[in-house]
Amino acid sequence: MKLNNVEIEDTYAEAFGMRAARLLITAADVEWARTAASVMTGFGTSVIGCNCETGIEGPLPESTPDGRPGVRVLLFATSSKQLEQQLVLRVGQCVMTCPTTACFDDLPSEERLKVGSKLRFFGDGHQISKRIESSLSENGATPRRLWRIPVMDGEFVVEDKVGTRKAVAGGNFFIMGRTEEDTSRAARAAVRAMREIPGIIMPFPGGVVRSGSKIGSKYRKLIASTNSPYCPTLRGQVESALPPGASCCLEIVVDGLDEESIGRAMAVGIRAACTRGVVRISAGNYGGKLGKFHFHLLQLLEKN
Amino acid sequence: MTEVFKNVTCPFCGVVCDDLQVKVENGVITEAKRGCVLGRYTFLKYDGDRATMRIDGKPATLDECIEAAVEILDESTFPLIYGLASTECDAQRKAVELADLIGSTIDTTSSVCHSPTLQAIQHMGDSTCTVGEIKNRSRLLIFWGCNPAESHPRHFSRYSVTPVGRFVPEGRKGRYVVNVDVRKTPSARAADLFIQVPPGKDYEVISTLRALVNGRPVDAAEVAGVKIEILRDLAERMKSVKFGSLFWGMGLTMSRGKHMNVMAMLQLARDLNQYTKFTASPMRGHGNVVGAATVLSYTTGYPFGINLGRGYPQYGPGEFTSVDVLARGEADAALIIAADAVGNFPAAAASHLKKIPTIAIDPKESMTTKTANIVIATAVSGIETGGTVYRMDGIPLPLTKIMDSDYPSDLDVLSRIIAGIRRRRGLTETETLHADAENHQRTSL
Amino acid sequence: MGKAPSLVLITGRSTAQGKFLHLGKDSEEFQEEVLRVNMNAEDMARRGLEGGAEVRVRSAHGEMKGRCVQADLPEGLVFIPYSVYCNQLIGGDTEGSGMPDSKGLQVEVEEA
Amino acid sequence: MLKDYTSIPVEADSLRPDKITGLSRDQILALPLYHGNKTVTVGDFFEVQETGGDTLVIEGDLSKFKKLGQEMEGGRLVVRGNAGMHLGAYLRGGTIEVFGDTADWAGAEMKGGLIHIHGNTGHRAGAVYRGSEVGMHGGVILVDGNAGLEIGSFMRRGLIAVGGNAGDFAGAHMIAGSILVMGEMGVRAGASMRRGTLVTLKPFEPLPTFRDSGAYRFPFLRLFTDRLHSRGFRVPADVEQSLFRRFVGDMNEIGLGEILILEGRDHDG
Amino acid sequence: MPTLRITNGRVFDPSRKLRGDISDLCIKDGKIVESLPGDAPVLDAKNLIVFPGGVDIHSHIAGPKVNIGRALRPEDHRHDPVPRTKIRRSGTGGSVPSVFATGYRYAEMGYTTVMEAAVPPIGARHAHEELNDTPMFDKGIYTLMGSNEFVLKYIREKRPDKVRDFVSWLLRATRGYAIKLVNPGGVENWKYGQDVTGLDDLVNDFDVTPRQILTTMAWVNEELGLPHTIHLHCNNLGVPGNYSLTLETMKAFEKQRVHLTHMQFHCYGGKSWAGFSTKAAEIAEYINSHPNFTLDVGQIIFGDTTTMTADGPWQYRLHGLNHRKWYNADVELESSCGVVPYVFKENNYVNAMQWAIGLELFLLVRDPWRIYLTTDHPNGGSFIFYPHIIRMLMDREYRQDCLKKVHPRVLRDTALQHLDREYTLEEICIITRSGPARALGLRHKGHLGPGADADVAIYKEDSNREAMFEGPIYVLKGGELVLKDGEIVKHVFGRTLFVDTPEPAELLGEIRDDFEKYYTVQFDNYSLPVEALRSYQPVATRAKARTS
Repeated sequence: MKLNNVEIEDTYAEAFGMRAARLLITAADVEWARTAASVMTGFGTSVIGCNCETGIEGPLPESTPDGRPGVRVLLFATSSKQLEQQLVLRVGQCVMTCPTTACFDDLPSEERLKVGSKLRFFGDGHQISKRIESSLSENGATPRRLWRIPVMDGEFVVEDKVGTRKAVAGGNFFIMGRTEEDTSRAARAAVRAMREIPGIIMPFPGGVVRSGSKIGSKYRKLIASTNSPYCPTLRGQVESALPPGASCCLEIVVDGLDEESIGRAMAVGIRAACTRGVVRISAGNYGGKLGKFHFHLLQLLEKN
Repeated sequence: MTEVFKNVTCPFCGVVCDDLQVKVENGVITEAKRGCVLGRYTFLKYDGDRATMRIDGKPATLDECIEAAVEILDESTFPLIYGLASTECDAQRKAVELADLIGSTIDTTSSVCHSPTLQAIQHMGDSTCTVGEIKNRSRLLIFWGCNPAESHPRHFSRYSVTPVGRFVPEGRKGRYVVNVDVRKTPSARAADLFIQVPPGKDYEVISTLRALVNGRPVDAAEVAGVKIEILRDLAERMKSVKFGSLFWGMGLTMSRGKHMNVMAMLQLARDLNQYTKFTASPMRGHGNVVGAATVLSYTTGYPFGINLGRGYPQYGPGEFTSVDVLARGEADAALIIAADAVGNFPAAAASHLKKIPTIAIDPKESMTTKTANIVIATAVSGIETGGTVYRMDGIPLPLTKIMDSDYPSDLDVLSRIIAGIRRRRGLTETETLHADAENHQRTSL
Repeated sequence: MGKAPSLVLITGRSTAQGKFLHLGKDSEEFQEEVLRVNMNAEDMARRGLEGGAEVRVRSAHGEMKGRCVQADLPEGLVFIPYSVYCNQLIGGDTEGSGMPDSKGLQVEVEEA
Repeated sequence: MLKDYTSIPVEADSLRPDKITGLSRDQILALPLYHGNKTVTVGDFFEVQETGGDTLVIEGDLSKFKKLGQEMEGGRLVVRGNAGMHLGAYLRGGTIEVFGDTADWAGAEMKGGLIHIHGNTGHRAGAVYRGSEVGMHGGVILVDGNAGLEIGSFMRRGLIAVGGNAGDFAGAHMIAGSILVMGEMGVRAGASMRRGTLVTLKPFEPLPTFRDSGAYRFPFLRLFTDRLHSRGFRVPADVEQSLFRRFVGDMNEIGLGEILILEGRDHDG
Repeated sequence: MPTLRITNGRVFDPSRKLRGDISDLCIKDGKIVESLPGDAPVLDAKNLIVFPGGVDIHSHIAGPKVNIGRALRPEDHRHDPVPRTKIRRSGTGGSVPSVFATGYRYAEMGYTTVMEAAVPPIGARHAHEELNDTPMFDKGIYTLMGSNEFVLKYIREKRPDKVRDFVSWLLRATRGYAIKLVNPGGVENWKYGQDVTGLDDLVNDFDVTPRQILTTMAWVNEELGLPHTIHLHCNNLGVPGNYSLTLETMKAFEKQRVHLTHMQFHCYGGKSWAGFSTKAAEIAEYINSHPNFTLDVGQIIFGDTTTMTADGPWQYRLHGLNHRKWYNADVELESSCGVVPYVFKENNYVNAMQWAIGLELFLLVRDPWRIYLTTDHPNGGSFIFYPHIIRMLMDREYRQDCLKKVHPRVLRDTALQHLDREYTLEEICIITRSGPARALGLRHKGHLGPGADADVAIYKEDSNREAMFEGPIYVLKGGELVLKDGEIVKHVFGRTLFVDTPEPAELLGEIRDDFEKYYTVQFDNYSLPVEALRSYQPVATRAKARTS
């Protein structure tokens, strides 16, 4: 299939299951909220090295629990335990520390992870708990508890427990272009478009990763190594997967709360990426070994 | 003929002096030695203004009165039994039995006296003692919102201010006396320190004092017009005395805050026990109110404000207390015994009593006997009857029958009413001790 | 001079009230005692009242008539011994406590 | 539908939607009511119009009917008229809505559920009964009108919101929980409170055992106000954007409670 | 009075070695008699177990502190109403039932004699007035004396004879049944907020020691020939590590007979709450080898209760632990009183240990004649749980199941899981009636031989012993059928038992002098005339001939 003269390979992206949490960070202004969120999501590109994958969700929330400007952050990890650890660390170090912020749960779920209930001890006994009774919400949701932890600019309000649920990580596609400039431009366009989709993040720098990986390595200790078939400079040394004329490949990785969001995001991203100078769009397919979620590019484009 | 009775217990106030010497000459009480002015009048004038038996204002016999009372009570749906102050404990026990039998509300004069104290104690407990401990040990006496000089005249001399105690051999000189009130009453004269508090501001002052005792920061320079320094000195004095005592009266229970004022007082005394020994005692008042609370508690589990309509006791201060059930127009019959409800209740409550069939059992005429449908004149409890009375600190004392009387006792009257109701319901003494709730329950209206 | 400020009523026991009770509540002595409306001198002067003057005491709940007596009381305070009369001034609402507001009630006193 | 007015109190703890569901008309008519010292039936006082469903609607002046919905665990009770004492006392779940006033002790010692009183309520809504060490354990009481004394005394958890004024000693001896009063509070609010939050939108002078800790914005209030709005309870807009003076206390206790008093709107932030 | 023959029942009468033997009981004029005419009415007790009526040697059911417990805690009985019936008066239950409810609930377990364990002398009139209105059983009061200032003064003067005469007078004045000592000396010190911690600590202002109080009072008790021994609540109740003082206390008595009450609270090891441990084995061993001691256990029951004791300093300490409401009332010249609500929690280590320690005592003290079933009602829990305790004693498997529900470390830290003993029906009969009656010197109680009071409880055999003992089929009080099939069918009031001690004419003047100086009541108004008792029975002393 060709889209805007770009070949879409008939393949699928292979993704895998992870646990996700979604936070809503508010602040006196959007700048502080965004600052807290960016710091919190820093060094959160890949579970391989960062213990979690995290990023700012593109669309800004229409309303926030405390009525102040806010941003959403999604956080993915391989287990609930790891997720909880990362949440406590990152909220504690990056959100609580940032002026004027508050941190709320934004993922309704039965299963909940302790965040405020661990961070509260920072209050040294002066922390205050506030509970929002379930009977106040029409749907009888579980009661909500917040901690008000005294800090030097007032109070840091943080949700006692945040929801978690099964989610999907590792949705992806490759953009192969003629030149570095063409490819980079296309990738940025894709990311820009994808940021309009709720429920997903692209955890890598600017949403884009250039060091895509394959499973395994010649070095026994490494579980992954550079995706050699897509490295242009290895043409001739390894069997290249790059089409003729392509001298640059960039990957966009998408983590999302569910398959649909990832699919939508990928479709939107692929369409936006099909610009001048792009030769082919493909995806990381590991022969079904990596994960149970398969995103067939052609099907995605048909549906979305 | 002259007869002298020794160690006579005075039934008038909560001090319950039991050392009176009463002389009877030719059938007349001529002397009540050692009694205070109130006590002397209690004995010397006991026979004045006696009530007469009557039904709807017309003279009647005791039997007719009992019969009419039985009819009223038996047919009522929400009867009230109120009073029980100026009578002895056996009559009080009978009154509970009657209330149980007819499914009545039963309440005592405490409800317009120290019921806020009882409610406060139910939340906080109390650190208290019998008055002998105060006499023998207490070196700091703080009288708050009470005026013993006029309401409990011998309290100062028998129990608190002046007596020589085992560990206070110096008597008055060994004690420091503080009076806190909205006005300088005669009690202030007995005090080493008088602190004047504006009306309705006691809570603020007590809780500030408590903060000072506990070494908590207080930012204000004065509280309700009282300088913090005065309170700070008092707090220090309280903490450093070996044994101190707090007393309070209607000044706390009747003014804004009511039971909450007393709760603050109880908290203060409790906290002081972290530093020294401190007691807190209500200046409980008229007649045998403490006996009434005692009897009601051991028979029903609650001290006042009880309803037995469902066949078991339910407690309801503000719900089953007399002023409430009357002012809200709920009671449909009333038996007032040993208290003057019409005279002592707010107009709204008193006027409902005039609307419903009311039985007054009292030795003397009162505002209640004036308007009651049935008046049953009885013997004066503690003068014409014996029995038990409870002192303000819960100590029981025997009453002495000094004079014979043509009048039946409260106990007799209540027993006869109970018997009459049983008879009316076809119950006999031998068959059952107590009436069956089901027998008088109508299934529909 | 505008309207005199509201006074605060305290009802309570007095020795004479407790004493003459035994003579009967209709007795002259008792009646005399419980109809005494004890006031501070300044409060009396402000209202143009002299000792012994017939006064009307009013509250939101009712009124009574009595005789004004000068007493050692703080300004703004009125003291009347317990009886059926002062109870006319007190409301029947105990605010769910059982105890009526027998002390600390706002009243007005004026010449009858 | 109430047929007859009575001045004598009726204990109506059998009128609970969760106990009536599934009963036939005759069974409902035969439920006991306690009228003074007489045991009567629902049929003596009420006509039953419709049965079925988990909503019980009672119409009439029920100001002498006590204990309506007491200990209810679920379902919905609607009172169209005034309700007597102890409405929804010990409530565990479900909803009670009163289109009228209620007498004292509404929702006393309740554990969960919601009571919305569209008129005024008497004293001690959500409060403690004498002797108990804990008042309200949880749940929500909304009063559109005024409330009497001692609302939420000894409260440990839950929310009470009053659209009008509240009497003295609101939240006295509070252990924790939240009380929002849109109108004025009587004196001594928060007396002896340990933890918990009292909020008032009108000027208020706390007891001397509270300390001023400055004026701040409290964005968390929005979490309450939002839900109150959606429940049809009126809260002035943008309260959470306004400055509140925070008093902490009661210093006689552990001093972890707070009284937040609206200082005036400040829109430049 | 009616006669009645109970036939075909399996009779338990340990003093006569009847262990479920089928035997007739003949009842006449409220007493068990040898025989009756053949036409006497018959109660067929076929397949039923016939016990003497239960005897509770230590329970707080009447008097000032009990009534404070009622009035102080409406929340405790609000949800436990006791409705009136054709026969019964109404009341309330909870941890401190009202007087009528107390009577009915004891009768509903087959108890017919209950002793109120601690009454300050000045409150004796009050306690007796309550007991007058407590139906269904015979009763008596123990008079508090451990910190009585007359006793302290006469001990300081080294005049045990005066102590003896004073006690004789005081028992008479209060219509008491036994000498009760509560934290001797410590209660006096509490009057200034202090306590004693050892037998040789000095009591403020009187310069006597707890040891002197103990030994003098034990001597007095024997001199007066009282039917019961001194009834001792040791010093340091409830305190970790108190077992050593308990042992020392026992050693202070050479051969004197002593009843040690609620011993569960006195068997604790460790130096603090953190190091809390059981010393039940040590205490049981000492008791096993010293026949002059009897004890009741004071088993705790999990749940909310109201603690009350004359041990004022302990109650203040308890309030410091749980911060619930605290009521204290010091009694002039005599005693003190503290009331504090308390919840014993299964998952609280100390509470669970206390529970286990009580059971250890039951299982380790070998002679059932010397250990009695109590919960120190309501301190350890309500008396209504006696059937539950009986089941734990009789049914090892059930006991182990209960053990599994408590704090897990108790399994490791006590011997309970290894104690296999199961009480027999006879042993239960002993610890709940025959033993306490014997310890009290009540010769007409606790057995079913001729001359005994016809107080009988008849149960239906049930392998669930709790169900069996909480629902007797018949109860007879003084020969009258008062309970049938679990329902009270007759309301009786029972009698008040007191000891008939002589009036010490010689000392009276001296007592009067001091009395009028320091008491606030008149000497002549203090003593309680027997007419104040609804119905009574004096119990004779074995007084030695004395010159005075």
